[in-house]
Amino acid sequence: MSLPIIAEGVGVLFANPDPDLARAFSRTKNRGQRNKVMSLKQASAEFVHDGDYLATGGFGSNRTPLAACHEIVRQKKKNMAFAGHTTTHDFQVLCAGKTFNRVDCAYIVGLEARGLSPNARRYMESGAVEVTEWTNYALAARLKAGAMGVSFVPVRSMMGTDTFKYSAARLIECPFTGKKVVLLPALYPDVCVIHVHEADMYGNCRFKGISVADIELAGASKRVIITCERLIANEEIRHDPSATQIPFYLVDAVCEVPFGGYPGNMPYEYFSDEEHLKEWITVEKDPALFTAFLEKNIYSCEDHFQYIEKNGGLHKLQALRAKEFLLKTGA
Amino acid sequence: MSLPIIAEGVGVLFANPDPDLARAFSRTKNRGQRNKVMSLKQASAEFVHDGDYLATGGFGSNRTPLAACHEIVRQKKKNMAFAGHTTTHDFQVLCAGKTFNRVDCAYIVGLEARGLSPNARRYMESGAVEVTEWTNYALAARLKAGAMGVSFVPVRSMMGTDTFKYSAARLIECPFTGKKVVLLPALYPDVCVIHVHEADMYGNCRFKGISVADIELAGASKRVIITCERLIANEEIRHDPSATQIPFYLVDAVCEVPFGGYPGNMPYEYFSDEEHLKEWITVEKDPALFTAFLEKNIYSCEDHFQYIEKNGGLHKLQALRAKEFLLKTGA
Amino acid sequence: MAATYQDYNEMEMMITAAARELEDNTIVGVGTGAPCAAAMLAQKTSAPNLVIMFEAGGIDPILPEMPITVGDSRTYFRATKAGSMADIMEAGARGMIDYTFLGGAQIDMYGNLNSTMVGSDHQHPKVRFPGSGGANDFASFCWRMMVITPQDKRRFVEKLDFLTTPGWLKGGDSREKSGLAPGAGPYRIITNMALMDFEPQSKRMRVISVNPGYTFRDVQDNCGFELLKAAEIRETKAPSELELKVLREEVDPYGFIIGR
Amino acid sequence: MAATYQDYNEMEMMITAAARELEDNTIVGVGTGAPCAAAMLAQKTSAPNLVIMFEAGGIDPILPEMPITVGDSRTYFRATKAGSMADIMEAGARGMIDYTFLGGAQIDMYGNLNSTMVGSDHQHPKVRFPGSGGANDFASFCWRMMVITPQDKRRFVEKLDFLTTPGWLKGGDSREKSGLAPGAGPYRIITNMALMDFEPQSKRMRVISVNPGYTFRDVQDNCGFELLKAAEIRETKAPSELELKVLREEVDPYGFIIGR
Repeated sequence: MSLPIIAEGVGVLFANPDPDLARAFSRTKNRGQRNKVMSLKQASAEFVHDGDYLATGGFGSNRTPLAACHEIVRQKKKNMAFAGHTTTHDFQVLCAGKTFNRVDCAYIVGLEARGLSPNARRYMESGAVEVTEWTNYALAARLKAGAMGVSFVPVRSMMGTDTFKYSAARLIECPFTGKKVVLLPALYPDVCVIHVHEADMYGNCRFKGISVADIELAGASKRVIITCERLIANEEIRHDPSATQIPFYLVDAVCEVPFGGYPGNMPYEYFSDEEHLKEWITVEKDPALFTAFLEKNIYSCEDHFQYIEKNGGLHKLQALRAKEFLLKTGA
Repeated sequence: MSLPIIAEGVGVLFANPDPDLARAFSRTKNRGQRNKVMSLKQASAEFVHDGDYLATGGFGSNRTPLAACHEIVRQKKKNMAFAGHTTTHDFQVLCAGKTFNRVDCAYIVGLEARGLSPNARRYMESGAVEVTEWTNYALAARLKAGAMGVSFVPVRSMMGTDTFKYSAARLIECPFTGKKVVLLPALYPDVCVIHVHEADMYGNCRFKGISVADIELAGASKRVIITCERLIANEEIRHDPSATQIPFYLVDAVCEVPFGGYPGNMPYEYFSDEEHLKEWITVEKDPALFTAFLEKNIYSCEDHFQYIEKNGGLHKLQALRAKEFLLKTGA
Repeated sequence: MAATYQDYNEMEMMITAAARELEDNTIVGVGTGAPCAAAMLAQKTSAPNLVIMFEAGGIDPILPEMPITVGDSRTYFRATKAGSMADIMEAGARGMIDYTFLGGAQIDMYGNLNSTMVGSDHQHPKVRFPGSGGANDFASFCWRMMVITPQDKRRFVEKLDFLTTPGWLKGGDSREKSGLAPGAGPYRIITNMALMDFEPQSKRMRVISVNPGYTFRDVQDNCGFELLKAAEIRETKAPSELELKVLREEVDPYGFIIGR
Repeated sequence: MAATYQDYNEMEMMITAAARELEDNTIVGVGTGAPCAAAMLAQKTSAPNLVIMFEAGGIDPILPEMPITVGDSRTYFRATKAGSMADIMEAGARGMIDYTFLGGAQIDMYGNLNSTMVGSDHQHPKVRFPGSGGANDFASFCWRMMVITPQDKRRFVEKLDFLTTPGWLKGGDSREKSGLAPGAGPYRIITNMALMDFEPQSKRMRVISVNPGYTFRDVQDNCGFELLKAAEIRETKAPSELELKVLREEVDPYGFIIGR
């Protein structure tokens, strides 16, 4: 008795779905409670390599590690593969740096209600980037398979569409029901960056609001960089173990980057800077203007604080906090 | 090209893994925010049927819906199938009522460090119960497949063992890696009972401590009965949406049953009543004694409060609270 | 501002028509914009127990204002749960989500959608759009998929450049044969000119009512494929005074979507 | 109470021998009883950064006392995370768990375990035991599986009545060929008489050291199959004064496991 493979997508797999490779990598990791606190500059230099498969946490412009995206662009990482899973402003920033040449696409170049990124479209229409198609849930499910330590996971979407045709999924018949089901290959990113509210020095993390696919992402990735709004004491973590979402043994680096989600929305902290996000879209229309904009906002900045200071600094942050909490402040 | 099925367990499947049956059932449910508060007696009468596939939350004697197990026995439900997933005292109670005649076994008859249940062993050795073998993770993964709305999930355990041989799993070759992988059929229980710390009238739930497989169980089950230590206001749930673990639309009944996990351990509330649990094991050795014990502790009780009152009442509960918090109280 | 409630624009007509399709005590998966406004309007009029979900994880918020993205903090403001994308999509896969609203650059007569690209070479698109996002998943899982879109020939096409999101695929029983869950599929297409459903056998798009001021002819003239006609084509009921009042004053007071 | 630290019982010997196998900066998945005591002893002596996990979801607790079940509230007392069974087992599947301790009613020469039943008819067992629990999973996933068990012929058998949990299966490369992850498997068997590993080619059980007071002959006489002998069989180092002090005063002050 055998399970026929009914159809196969023609897309390229940018990461090996074999859990034994991920296991072999895990085995080499020191699992002790070590101090993993370092600068984002150091973490990016040490754990993000040219050619790596990269994924970012959050949801495009919401609890997204945007400081890390800037740093990766600043360090001129190249030839990466990228998980375009619910990506919006993060994709836009990485496109600005021409960081990747392979993308697993679920949602790219778009900025939701804000429109489309002119530069990301140019880059994606240039032919410089190899694309395999998926859906948002498919990429979340591929990460779930990775976090489970298996090589695939079944889903019941994508059938009958070009999204399937240009994916690297397989359509089989379920051996239990005889019905058709799509198998998605596991995704084990080489490195991911996740932005959270709080982390301790060992990498125990907690965040508030939606988790999107970050729990799965942390479990699937070979190396995990955490940026956090605030470092907290390990005692605080141990005071409420039910609240820990990402455990230390998955984490390689902990970087305290307050406002690391700016100009996006960090729930219960600050709302997105819509004015500045609109500026991104506007300047992208003119490549010369955009080059100057990137020089000002990324390449010439020492760190994320400089970027924020150039765009309104503490006054801006205070206003964004008021906006997050729906507060009507004077003027 | 085809995927060979290399081996198949000989065990019987006690629940249909077809997600379309579960979807059809879901479609009939009213998804509004309705008041679902009712007595445990009423919930058991309405949602637990003879012949159903039943599963219990928690971990055997930890945050386990033991009041509900008593009520199911008291209502003399019969011919059920049961998920013997990390079950200990719950299994013991349901065996006392000869509630089920089919068991998916991962951990049964045992009581961990407390020993084995003599009556559960007699019942399981009597030939009255059909058994299919699994592992604890396999049953958690089968529930995960159910919660995902698919018909199976891959795992990399059980290979090469009699546990596999007496399961209803299949061994196939992964179409992505060429390596062997076990496929587990999804488990969609007809009904489950989960004990939590807090729930609102609509069924939004939160609990503290380990979740074991309860999130998956709630997502997989067709009908969900919640017993809770305390009803709380919906406003309280909405005050911290990140804390909600089981959302209302999965839930059919909400029963406020303080101490509903007694004589087990309810984390951050009360420790297990080891003295009384020992009595269970002792009286089970003598069938006549055990009959009288069940009459006293289950059949003649109006509800769980009567059971607790017969076994130490409020003084016992206070002592168990002190034990949970490691408090040394006078005497 | 001083307009009477009898005046309404086409966006208001579409949002109102969409809101009326949402039964009470059901769940709808929405995105930003018109779908979100439609769900909010339904909650405040005919479907007070309608539950809103956002694909990024927001469940049942009390929306304080229109979200900018389906993952921003408004999408779980005073929600019953802030969950994960898997929570939402798997609730859908389990048959828990009744409705979803989707959109795209192109739609065909079976309700299939293209939100991926224009052109004929996937690796060299003439125009690159975002891709599926969660649309393919929502369309696969939710019982009734709806589209709110302007009626024009560039959008309603004979053949999609790319089939991103499944409608009834090739019509007839092709959707169920593909392996997608039975019983789910496109339900209503809501445009500025008309309301359409799908003829039960062929699964082809069919006009069931035309909006005030339009005829079937207008709809067909602005559609790149042949539309079926219901036995009786009604006139869509114009937005009521109450619907307009709620929409303008409570749902979208700044006119982000209705443009007032 | 008044015993000198030089006196020790066999349970103390086994726990001490087990503790010494646990390297620092690793993760061990344990159950209740002797394995938990061994992990606690290691933390307090040679492996201060050893991380303990319990299959029900407890991660890295500061154990205030011996847990009664692997899911009670002690298993996540001041833990870094109170997670789920999937969190633990999937960490194992991802290669994150270095060690586990298991047990059973029967063990064979390849380290396979039976914790399911005695008898020959699965539907009519002579004696029914609990089954796998999480043992089969831990044994499949964790890099190094160990067993702490009394040495006797009823337990160390030629053929298991039921193979619940995989050791090296039929020896040689049979485990890897079965589809189980390569590189993982039985590592040490710790009894009251000896310490055993597995000969690398045949994967058969091999005595590497005998505990003070026992000879290889004693071990073989209390084993239902032929044991291999290491090139040099050492004598297991008796528990040190420090090990005994920590075990008796800090790990198991009430003697639940060491029986004092």
